[in-house]
Amino acid sequence: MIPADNPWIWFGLTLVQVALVLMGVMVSLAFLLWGDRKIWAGVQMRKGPNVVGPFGLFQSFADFMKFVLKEIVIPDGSDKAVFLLAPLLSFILAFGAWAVIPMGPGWVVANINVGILYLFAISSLGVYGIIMGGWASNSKYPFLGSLRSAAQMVSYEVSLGLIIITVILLAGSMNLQTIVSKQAGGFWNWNVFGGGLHNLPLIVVMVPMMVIFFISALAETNRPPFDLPEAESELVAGYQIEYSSTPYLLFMIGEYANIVLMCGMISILFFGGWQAPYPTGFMAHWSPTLVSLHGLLWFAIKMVFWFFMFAMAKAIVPRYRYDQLMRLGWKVFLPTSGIAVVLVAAYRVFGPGA
Amino acid sequence: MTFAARASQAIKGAALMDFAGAFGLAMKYMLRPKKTVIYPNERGPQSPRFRGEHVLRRYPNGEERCIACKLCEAICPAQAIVIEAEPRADGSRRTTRYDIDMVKCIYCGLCQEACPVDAIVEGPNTEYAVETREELYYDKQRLLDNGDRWEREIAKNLELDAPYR
Amino acid sequence: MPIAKVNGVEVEFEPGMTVLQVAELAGEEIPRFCYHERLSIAGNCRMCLVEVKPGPPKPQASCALPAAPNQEIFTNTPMVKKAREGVMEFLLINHPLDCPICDQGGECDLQDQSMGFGRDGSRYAQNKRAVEEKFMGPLIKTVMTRCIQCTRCVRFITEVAGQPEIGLISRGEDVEITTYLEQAVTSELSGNVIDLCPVGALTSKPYAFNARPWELKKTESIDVMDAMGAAIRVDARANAVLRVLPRVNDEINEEWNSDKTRYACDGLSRQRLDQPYVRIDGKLKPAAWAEAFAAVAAKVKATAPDRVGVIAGDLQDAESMKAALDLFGGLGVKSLDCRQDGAQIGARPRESWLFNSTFAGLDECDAVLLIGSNLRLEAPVLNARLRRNWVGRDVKVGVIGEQADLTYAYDYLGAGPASLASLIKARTGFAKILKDAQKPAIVIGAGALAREDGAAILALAAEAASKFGVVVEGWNGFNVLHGAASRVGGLDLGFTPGEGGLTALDQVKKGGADLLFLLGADEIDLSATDAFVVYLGSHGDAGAHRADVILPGAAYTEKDGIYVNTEGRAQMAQRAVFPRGQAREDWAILRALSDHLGAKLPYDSLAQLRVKLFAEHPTFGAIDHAPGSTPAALDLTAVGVKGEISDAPFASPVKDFYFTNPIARASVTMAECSASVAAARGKLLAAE
Amino acid sequence: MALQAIAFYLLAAVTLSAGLAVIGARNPVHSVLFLILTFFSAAGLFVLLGAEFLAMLLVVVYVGAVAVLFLFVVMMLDVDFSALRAGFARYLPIGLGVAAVLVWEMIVVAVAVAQKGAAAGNAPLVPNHDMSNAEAIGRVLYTDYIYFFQAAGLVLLVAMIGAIVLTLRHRKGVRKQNIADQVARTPATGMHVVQIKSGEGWSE
Repeated sequence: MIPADNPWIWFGLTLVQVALVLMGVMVSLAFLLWGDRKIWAGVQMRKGPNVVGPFGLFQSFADFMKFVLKEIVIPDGSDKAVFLLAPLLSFILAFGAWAVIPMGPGWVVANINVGILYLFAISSLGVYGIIMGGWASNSKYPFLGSLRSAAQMVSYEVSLGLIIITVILLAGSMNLQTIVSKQAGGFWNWNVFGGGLHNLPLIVVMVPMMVIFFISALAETNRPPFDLPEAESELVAGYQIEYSSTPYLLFMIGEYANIVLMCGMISILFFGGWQAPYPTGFMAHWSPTLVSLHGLLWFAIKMVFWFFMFAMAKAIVPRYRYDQLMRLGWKVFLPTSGIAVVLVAAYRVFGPGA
Repeated sequence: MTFAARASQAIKGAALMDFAGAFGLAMKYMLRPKKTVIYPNERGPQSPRFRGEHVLRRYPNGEERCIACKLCEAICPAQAIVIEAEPRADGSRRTTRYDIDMVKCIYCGLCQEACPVDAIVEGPNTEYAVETREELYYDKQRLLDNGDRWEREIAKNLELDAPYR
Repeated sequence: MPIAKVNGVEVEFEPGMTVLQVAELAGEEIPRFCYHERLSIAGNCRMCLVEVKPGPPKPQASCALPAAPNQEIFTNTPMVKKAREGVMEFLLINHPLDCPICDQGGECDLQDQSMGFGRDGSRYAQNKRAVEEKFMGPLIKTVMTRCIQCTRCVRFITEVAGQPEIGLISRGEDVEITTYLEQAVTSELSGNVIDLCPVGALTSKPYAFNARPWELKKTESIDVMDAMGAAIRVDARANAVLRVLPRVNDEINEEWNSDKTRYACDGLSRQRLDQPYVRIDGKLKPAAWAEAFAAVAAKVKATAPDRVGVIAGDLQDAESMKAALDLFGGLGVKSLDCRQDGAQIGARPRESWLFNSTFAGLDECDAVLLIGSNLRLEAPVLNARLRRNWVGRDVKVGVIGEQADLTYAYDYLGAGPASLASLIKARTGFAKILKDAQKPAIVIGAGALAREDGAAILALAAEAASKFGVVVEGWNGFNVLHGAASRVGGLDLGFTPGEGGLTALDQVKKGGADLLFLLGADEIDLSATDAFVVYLGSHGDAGAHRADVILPGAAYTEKDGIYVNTEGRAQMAQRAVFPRGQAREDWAILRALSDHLGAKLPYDSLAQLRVKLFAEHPTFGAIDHAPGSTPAALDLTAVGVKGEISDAPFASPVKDFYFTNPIARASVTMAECSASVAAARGKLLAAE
Repeated sequence: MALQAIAFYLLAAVTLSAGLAVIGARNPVHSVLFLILTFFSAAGLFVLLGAEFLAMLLVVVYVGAVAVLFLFVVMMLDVDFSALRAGFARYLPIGLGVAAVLVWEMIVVAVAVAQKGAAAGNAPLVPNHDMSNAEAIGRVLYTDYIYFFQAAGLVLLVAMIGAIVLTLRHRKGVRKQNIADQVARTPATGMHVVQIKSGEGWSE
């Protein structure tokens, strides 16, 4: 995919790819946001946005205009530079992670060997946007919200990391493209089912790991039921209180980009990424572009499904109390995923597939 | 609490049975038709007794009804009404000032109950949001204009409600 | 005393009382419309029906039925209840029930009593009668359809006011209250019929549709329109006095008020001075208080104290005069005067300027000599009191002065001092009546005193008093009737020229004083003076017109103040509203001015001022006490100064009853009244 | 490669200036933020060297966890700058001394590297280009240095347990929530029906 002969062409092509991914994610974000609101409204027996465009499809664009056109209010006494840097950081990090996400066979901006670590590292940096925003607002509630948020994200990263290790153990690689490739050939090869028929007993471990990963992803992205950083009933809006207009929009887009990223990660790690749930031998004579598009379609379907689950979780589950959240993270998920790592490792070493 | 019960509870919890149940319920309701009224385009039914924005009515010949008896001013629990009166040129008793502070008003409807000539009425209008506070200090002209605008609806509502008064 | 039983409770009563009065003694409320304590009994409304035993087996009108010993009176039997409901229903048959547009609504006897004693509905489906409105002058608005023919107004105007201008004509359903010829009612007491009217038939024209009784803040105060100090209630809404009503005070005004007292209140909101002015280049320019004070202070410092004159006006409260006295007395000013009409009075003893018999005492006297006083114009309520004495006890009245319609018969003895002198010498006629009278009284009006030989006339009157035995043990009938509310207070304070000081009239002469400080003085002719004039007052009247510096003061409804009436009775007026704009209470202005003059007055509050006032002048502390009620010996030889007396006839000081002070002159209603009376007089002349 | 050179100089410049800013910034929170930037650009330098695993670990461990705690502490601190400045002159000689030692050490290492090339060490930095560097590190850590690695892990574990033991205290009389108990409550266990005779009332 990358013509490595001239670095400048390579540089330019990369830029184009980045722009494509950025645009694609942004536009799909707009509709996912609309879908989020529609699902949420549906569960609450409302209609949701239905005015702007057919079925309210363009609601997100209207909101975008509204946010952009509003006045940016910078609180008196705030640390102006950090205050503006925080949402920017949030936004950049959320989109930076997309660099390593494989959208189809060979369709990835940066196919690096430690892609999964990169994702993990980037998502662990997301906490800075929040903590900086909360601190720079020079206000009590944002600060409390940001502290809560930071603690929450750091806590859930631990179990998230351990779950990722189980997947790495199954795939034997930290390259996302490799991880996806290993799950080819039908849904029974997906990691959630142990990554192949010979690993089928691992389904007992991997299905719970998938669930824990999903729940940790909710916590990591500050989604309900773990939206404690912006718990409006306690902290008004958490670290976002003092934000308005475009900076707030950046926070919000970053948050949603992270959510979609998490959807992508679940799909890649457990559900075969862009792999179809059936053997794809019949596509051997298809053109590469068509194959890639086929892969992209399946990837999109899986992400949308997981986004739907995110939205449903937001609609159904009541918010956790902070101590419950910490208890769940440290006392339930961490040991469980730790044991899972041991089990998977043992299986890989001593099991039939070894 | 038996161990078996505890165990089954633990298994149910770990299997996210609650979540699954709620999920099913949510799906069921999500697909049902919605009762939402799309407000500016659709409107719900309104009782003839609805107490909305105030109007001052006129007789069919254009004469204003209000006779400055000040009963509404006296009964107003929020003291939102201010009336000043003096004889008009033809000697009849009329207000020179009839102000309602819509910010104070609690829409209790006592003014229209007190009015002996059905002059002050809380009409069906609810759409009178304004941009400045000053615009909510209604004066007599504003109220009379409201009355002219809403007379048909108000007359109909009064007629509908008349048997129960 | 005989005993009757009211609803089974025994009550002692005086012989001659009616059943209604006995029931009231027992605390039973009897509804009534036509009955009024101070009017004759008519018995035509039938609302006061009660059951009496022994008696006919039917309800009796309690107001007209004399109570008998051992009578049993029932006010709560089913028969009485039914009778009241029936009467109420009849009364309401022709009543329009237009309470929402009726000014009486909220203070209406018919409204209250129909709520209390009436049925809940009417069975009358026929057409109601309607009666044409009658013209009763600029004060009384009539809606005759509402009239229930109680005839209180007719009785009042006939019996109390003595001018039978209202009457009842026709009979049965056609009966109407009317002024016969559609003329304005000319009585100075005509406003009282509005209070008397139990329904909304007669209402106040200037107050028409202005306010509802529940909106008004009621303040009990004292009237300053004449020197009687009538008890009034000031009704104000927001910061405007809307009406003035009489309060019951049997010692002074019973429950009547003159029309001026009642209707001059619209003058309180017109022509007001609401900020200080300083005359610059011949024009009055609005100024800040500090500028005005600076202008006054500069002038005061540049003027020798003996070239400064201070004149107190007719409406001043005692506190402001005390403050002026302290301030200018402290500066060494001698020319202070509260008698801007030039009345030659004020030398001690105090009794020489008081109405010693008291107003209530006038009820007991059997012969009255009026000297230089048109009582009807100077004190209409007092005139009504004398008239009642004339009606009831046939008191003999003699008049020296103007020959005017006083609403009762009198012996006219002459126009001037000569007639008084000859009366003293006479042995027959009115002199004999006076001599023979048990309690004779002499009333000396301002018309006799406000002239250059006033002191001599006072001495002559004192001589007459001693000759006719007016002052004897237990009775002091030597009465001075003042025209100004502030006069007795000023004289009590000693607000008169000191050693070498100039009187008010001398101060305003050309070359009299270089700096004139007018404390609300508007009745004095300022055309001759070339002084620098500082005017402290409430209205833009004569004084303010001529002033070089205007300090806006408070009118009588806008300050707490003590007024001493002509009896010497100190009374406290209450503040009903706040002074207009930047205007302040007079004493406070003087206190502030004293700072600028470097002679700081030793009080910071009205309470402190009053403490000082009461300490230095104990008579002011005796609130509501008239010295004449416990007569002291009066050395009549010390009263007045014997001297040359001119033979000019006594002229009434009241040229126009409706224009005697700045407030009345600012009032539109008073102007209408004046025009109406003038028109009536003109018509009368033409008819004659 | 021009691109790599540009990237290197860029990252190096950012690393150095951010490092300077860490000690130069007046606001301690800014200092920590600059420290994070330093870490981050150092990670970038690692990537340029081909050590992407190390780079990611640097970001995950230092930036993602350690620096967050730093930031926590610094944000919560009520730092009194005048008090901090007061000791500046006193500590300056020691600081200068330490700096001098560091500079000397760096010069020695640089000279050694310059004389003997990058292969001054005993083992090649990246032994085999076919192997990803994660695998390489794994091989080294889990074969040659397994005992050291495990010992280091034990030290960390002991430190962690020690911290817990030092701060742990059991508080008596604290009402604790047992979620399982709460969830296990049924109408049958949660309430009991009492028949109260009229006029008698009931007390527990």
